[in-house]
Amino acid sequence: MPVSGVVIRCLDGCADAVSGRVAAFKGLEVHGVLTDGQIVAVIESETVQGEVDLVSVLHEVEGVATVRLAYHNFEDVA
Amino acid sequence: MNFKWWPIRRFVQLSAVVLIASPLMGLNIFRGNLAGGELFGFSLIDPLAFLQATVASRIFVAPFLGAALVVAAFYFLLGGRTFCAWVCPVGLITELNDRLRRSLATGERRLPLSASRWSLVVVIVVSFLAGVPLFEIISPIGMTTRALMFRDWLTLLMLVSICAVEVAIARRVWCRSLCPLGGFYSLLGRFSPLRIHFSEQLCTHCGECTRICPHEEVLLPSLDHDCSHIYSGDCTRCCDCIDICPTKALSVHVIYK
Amino acid sequence: MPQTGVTRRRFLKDGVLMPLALALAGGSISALFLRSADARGFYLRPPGAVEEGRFLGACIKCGKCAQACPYNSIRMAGADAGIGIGTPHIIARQEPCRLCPDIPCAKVCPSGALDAKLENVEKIRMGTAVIVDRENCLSLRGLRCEVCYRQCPLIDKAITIEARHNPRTGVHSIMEPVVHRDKCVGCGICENACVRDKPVIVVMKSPPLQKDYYEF
Amino acid sequence: MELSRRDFLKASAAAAAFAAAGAPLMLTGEVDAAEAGIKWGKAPCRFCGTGCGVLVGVKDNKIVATKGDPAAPVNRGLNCIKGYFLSKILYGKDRLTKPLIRKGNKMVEASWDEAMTLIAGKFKESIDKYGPDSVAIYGSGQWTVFEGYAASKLFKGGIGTNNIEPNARLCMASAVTGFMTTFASDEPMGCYDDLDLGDTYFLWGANMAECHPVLFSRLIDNRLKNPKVKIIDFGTRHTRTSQMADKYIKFNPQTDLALLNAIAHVIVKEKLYDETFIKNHVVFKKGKTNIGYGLEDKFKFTDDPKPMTFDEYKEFLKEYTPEYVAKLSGVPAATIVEMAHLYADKSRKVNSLWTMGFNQHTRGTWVNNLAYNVHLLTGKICKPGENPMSLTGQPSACGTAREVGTFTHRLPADMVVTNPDHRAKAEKIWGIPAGKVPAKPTYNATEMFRALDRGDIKVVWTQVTNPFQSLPNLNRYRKGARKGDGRFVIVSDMYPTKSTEVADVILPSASWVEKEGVFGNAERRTQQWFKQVDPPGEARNDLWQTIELAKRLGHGNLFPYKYVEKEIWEEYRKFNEGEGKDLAPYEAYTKARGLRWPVINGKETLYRYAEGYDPYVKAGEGIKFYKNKKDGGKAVIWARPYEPAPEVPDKAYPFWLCTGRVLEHWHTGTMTGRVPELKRAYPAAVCEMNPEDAKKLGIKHLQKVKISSRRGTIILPVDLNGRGKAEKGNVFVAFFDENKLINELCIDAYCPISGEPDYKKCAVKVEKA
Repeated sequence: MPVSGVVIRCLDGCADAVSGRVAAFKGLEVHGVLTDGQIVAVIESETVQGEVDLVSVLHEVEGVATVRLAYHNFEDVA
Repeated sequence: MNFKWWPIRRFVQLSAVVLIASPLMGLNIFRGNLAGGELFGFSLIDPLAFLQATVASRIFVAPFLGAALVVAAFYFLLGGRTFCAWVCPVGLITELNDRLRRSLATGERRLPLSASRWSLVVVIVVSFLAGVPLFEIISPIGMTTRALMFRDWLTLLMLVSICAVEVAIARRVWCRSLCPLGGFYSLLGRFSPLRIHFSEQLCTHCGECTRICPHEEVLLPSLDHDCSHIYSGDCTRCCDCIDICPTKALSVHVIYK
Repeated sequence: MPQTGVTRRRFLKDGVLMPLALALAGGSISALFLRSADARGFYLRPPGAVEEGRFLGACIKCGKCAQACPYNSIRMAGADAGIGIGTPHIIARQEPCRLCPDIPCAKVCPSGALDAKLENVEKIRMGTAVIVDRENCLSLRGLRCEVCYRQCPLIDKAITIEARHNPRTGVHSIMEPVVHRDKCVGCGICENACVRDKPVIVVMKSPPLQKDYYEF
Repeated sequence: MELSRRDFLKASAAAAAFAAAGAPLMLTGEVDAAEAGIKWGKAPCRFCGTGCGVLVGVKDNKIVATKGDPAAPVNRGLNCIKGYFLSKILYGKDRLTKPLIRKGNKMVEASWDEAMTLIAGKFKESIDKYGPDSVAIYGSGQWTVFEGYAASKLFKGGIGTNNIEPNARLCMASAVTGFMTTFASDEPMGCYDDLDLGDTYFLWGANMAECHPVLFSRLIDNRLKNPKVKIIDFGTRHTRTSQMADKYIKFNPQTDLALLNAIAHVIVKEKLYDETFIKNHVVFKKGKTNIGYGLEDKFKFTDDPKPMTFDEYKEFLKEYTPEYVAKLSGVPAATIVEMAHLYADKSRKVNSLWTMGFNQHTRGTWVNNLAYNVHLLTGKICKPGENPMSLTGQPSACGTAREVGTFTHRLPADMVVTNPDHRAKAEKIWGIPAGKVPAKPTYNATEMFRALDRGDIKVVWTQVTNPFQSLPNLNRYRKGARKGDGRFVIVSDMYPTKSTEVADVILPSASWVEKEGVFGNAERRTQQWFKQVDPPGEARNDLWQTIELAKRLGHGNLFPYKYVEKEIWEEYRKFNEGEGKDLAPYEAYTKARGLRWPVINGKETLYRYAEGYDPYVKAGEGIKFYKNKKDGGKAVIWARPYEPAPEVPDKAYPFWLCTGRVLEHWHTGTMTGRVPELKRAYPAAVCEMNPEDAKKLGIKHLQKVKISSRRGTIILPVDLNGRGKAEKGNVFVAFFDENKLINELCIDAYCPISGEPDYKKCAVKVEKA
């Protein structure tokens, strides 16, 4: 079950709003909101594809500029 | 009629210096120095350097010995310490330096010639015990030649200090009494067929020869006891005595038997 | 040969005092030098040099090896080398050994201090390269340097690259240059090429692998 | 147990994410670091096309420190060794600080006013006497977007000539024409994330390990994490990349054309292709064959595309059987089949990466097309982790040369001067009379310097590049520049170079963070930086230089700016809006560590043409190559045959010569050569040769050899066991060394479609020197 750390960069002033929105996603935990409007979060999913999908969904969230993968763990914890 | 040895000798001495420095001028005649050299690709080794290196390292290289024997034989035939008067650059420098000393009239003290033989013994023994070629480490000859080869002028300090000592304290002390290489060649010289001949009939005992001779002790047996030849191995065959003798009482002889 | 008083006195002086004086002088000089060169630090000797102790004994300081080096890598040590004064050595940081295929320096050595029979440069053992300062090695920090590796004349033999995950960035790998002692000839090219002010990879005394052909 | 393990994984994930986010304070790039009063700012690296981010530490108007930018997505705080010494390129001892004017044989210091008056005078004189096409400007992929845009606007919109070219023509042009012919839009669909997400990587003529060091370490890390990852290196030289690849496949130069067709052949024959993808997204075409090599002056070529059916395409592929191509290429038939299967393996995410091996190729456009063919046949494209990507060699080959379109035939945003609508749009945005922009392209880079040699071009201004070291068949063009009789060469540079040697006027230029700029890297990432230190002496920004000339030529009205950079940006954006190349407002870039276009409402695009990523693709369309309107939004599979190289080894010149780069140096070494550490690390060029060939010629390792072609001769030490190992019958020489101009030997033959010369193949002989 893959685990990834992602950095979500938000449009100006949207950081808090966004963190609220994305916190709702299943398999996503917000670990922190940086002063410069970046959100650090951890996502987990059944499959790598699942994660990639989740990331692409994040892109769609209003106020999100970019989503970057910072850490990726493929190893299966099952 | 008015033949003189010294210009020839000076020429030989200088050519030795030039040869050693020649690689820097891009010439490919001579490689190495007086401890170990290569003339037209023909390897030449200082016999004493061979002795030290071999006893120190316990490494034996046949061609190394061969080259050393060639040189030993060469100097044996030409009178042993001939090396000192005709080839050694240190000899050249100290010889010129001695003129300075004369003009200052200082450093009249003399150490006995035989000392050089003792220092030879010390060198061989220490080399064997310490496992390092003692003389090659401190040799002003090596330092001077390397200075010529690699423009490493700092090592000339050794030579300078020797000159200083000789001017101030004891004349020609290095060549006369300390240089183990001189000591080594004096052993060869003792049996060398090439000798200076002394004719008591012609001698007027004017003493010019003893004044010019760097190792004047070697003349005494002849002057005091009319020996027909200079027997001492410490005679460098520099031929200055011949040049200076007003009555031609001295000459070069080759002895057979 | 008649003996006169003069000569007897001289004989006494020469025969007894001089030897003593000289023995003292010689003894003290040698005592001064009687230490292994290691005590004065490691000297990178030319290719084919026998074990340091023996080398110091065998080298007659004729300088032919230095004259034979086309890159002027070989220098004759100064007085600071103590016992090793006048012996040939290589300062890798200034000019390392470029490993000429025909090893001209060893060829000309008369005394066996350098093994003139040496043919294969890969058999040379001057020393062994070691990354002495891992903290300051840029490759180990994850930067793409590896200059020592790419400049190594025995690339992929003496130095290889071992990649591992770089947890700091999470998506890059650390490409670590690894020296293999059994292959490294100690030419010092890596030490020479290292981009840090103080080279983090340097040639050190290698474990005595080299056989000595001229044993009595 | 399980739980705690997950928690640990999450914790490390979060930690890494925080690290990647970087120190928040630095993100504005303008905040004083509390200690030491060092002011930190962000900038992209000045060297290759990877586009690593660096943090620049400034104190007392001098750069005192640089470090990899942990917040930069491309490199996350890492650099290669060139990047590590980045700041030192500004502080070489012989930095040019005053304009120099040639007086007889020596260059004499002059004031900017004297120099610019002289230059403007020469331009006027030449334009009056011989018309606008007698003056030219030659820049590069190292131009900032602003510099390139201003030059293009002045020459195309002001002076009224298409005599503008970047050295990207020598480096990227084939990738451009490849993209344009296949997708009708320049630049890749994918991005660097593919390096993390894919599992199968085909490298074609790319020495990533040395030329894209940070990306390579990313690729290798992917393999470390995922055992499935395979890296296949196709090449004509065994490189550090080959060394680390899972499989190195050597082929005879020029046969990459045949190999790719053979791979397509197998895929088609064994029906491994993606039927539905082809039906929905692909059309087939063929173009002219036997198209020549551009060896003769004033060479012209226009392709004549004819549509064909899938069956006709299959027919075309028939002759490229693995057996036939095996003979041609030296690659075993079995290997070819194996590679085809790997490409087509449905369970694999396949990427192709290439650089100069493809682009510097007399059939560069074709071989680019052929690479896309395989991806289009298998439908492995426009998806995370499976894309074809051409890597670039210059920091803004994409951002400036390709996006601003500083080529003779180009206008910004994929537009071309031959298209009346495009010209009209440009004229409108530039606010110049209709019909001002000439409709006919003039010279590509090589032809430009041929024209200078012939005297058709009198005045040429080169900025931020070094053509008189980097051109092929160098001897002709170096001589040509000094032929006199009206010829006037202006060189703007930061250091004396091989080009300043032939200059009549040398202008001292500001570089990198001595000016404000924008670069665009290979993954469509646009990165901005602010000026952070003053240039030395009287050195000036190339942008200022160009505008100064404009003013003196009476075109000052084209540049009515106050905050020049920002206003140029906003003007430039107008070209891209709605063209699938949208860019964000300037402010966005001052904050972000670059954004990948198209950027729409502040959102960047990771994968072009892909639904869910590219806003231009409507819901339900899946994948749409919307830029290729004339083919109904489909990509083109081209039937491109194998054709031999113009010059192949023979009795007199028995070896292939290939040229390239080393990690320690960049381009012509004018910057890295000023960094003592890099110089020490790799002092001079060597001739890589195969030991067996050397043995035959009795050449020993490190021995000096004379290597000569029909065009020139140089003497180099031979390297039989270096970082690169030449295959039998090949030799390799790096081109950075200004004391060993290997380009004098290279043939100035180019791809008729892209106009890009082939630096990788010409015939030479090697003798003992």
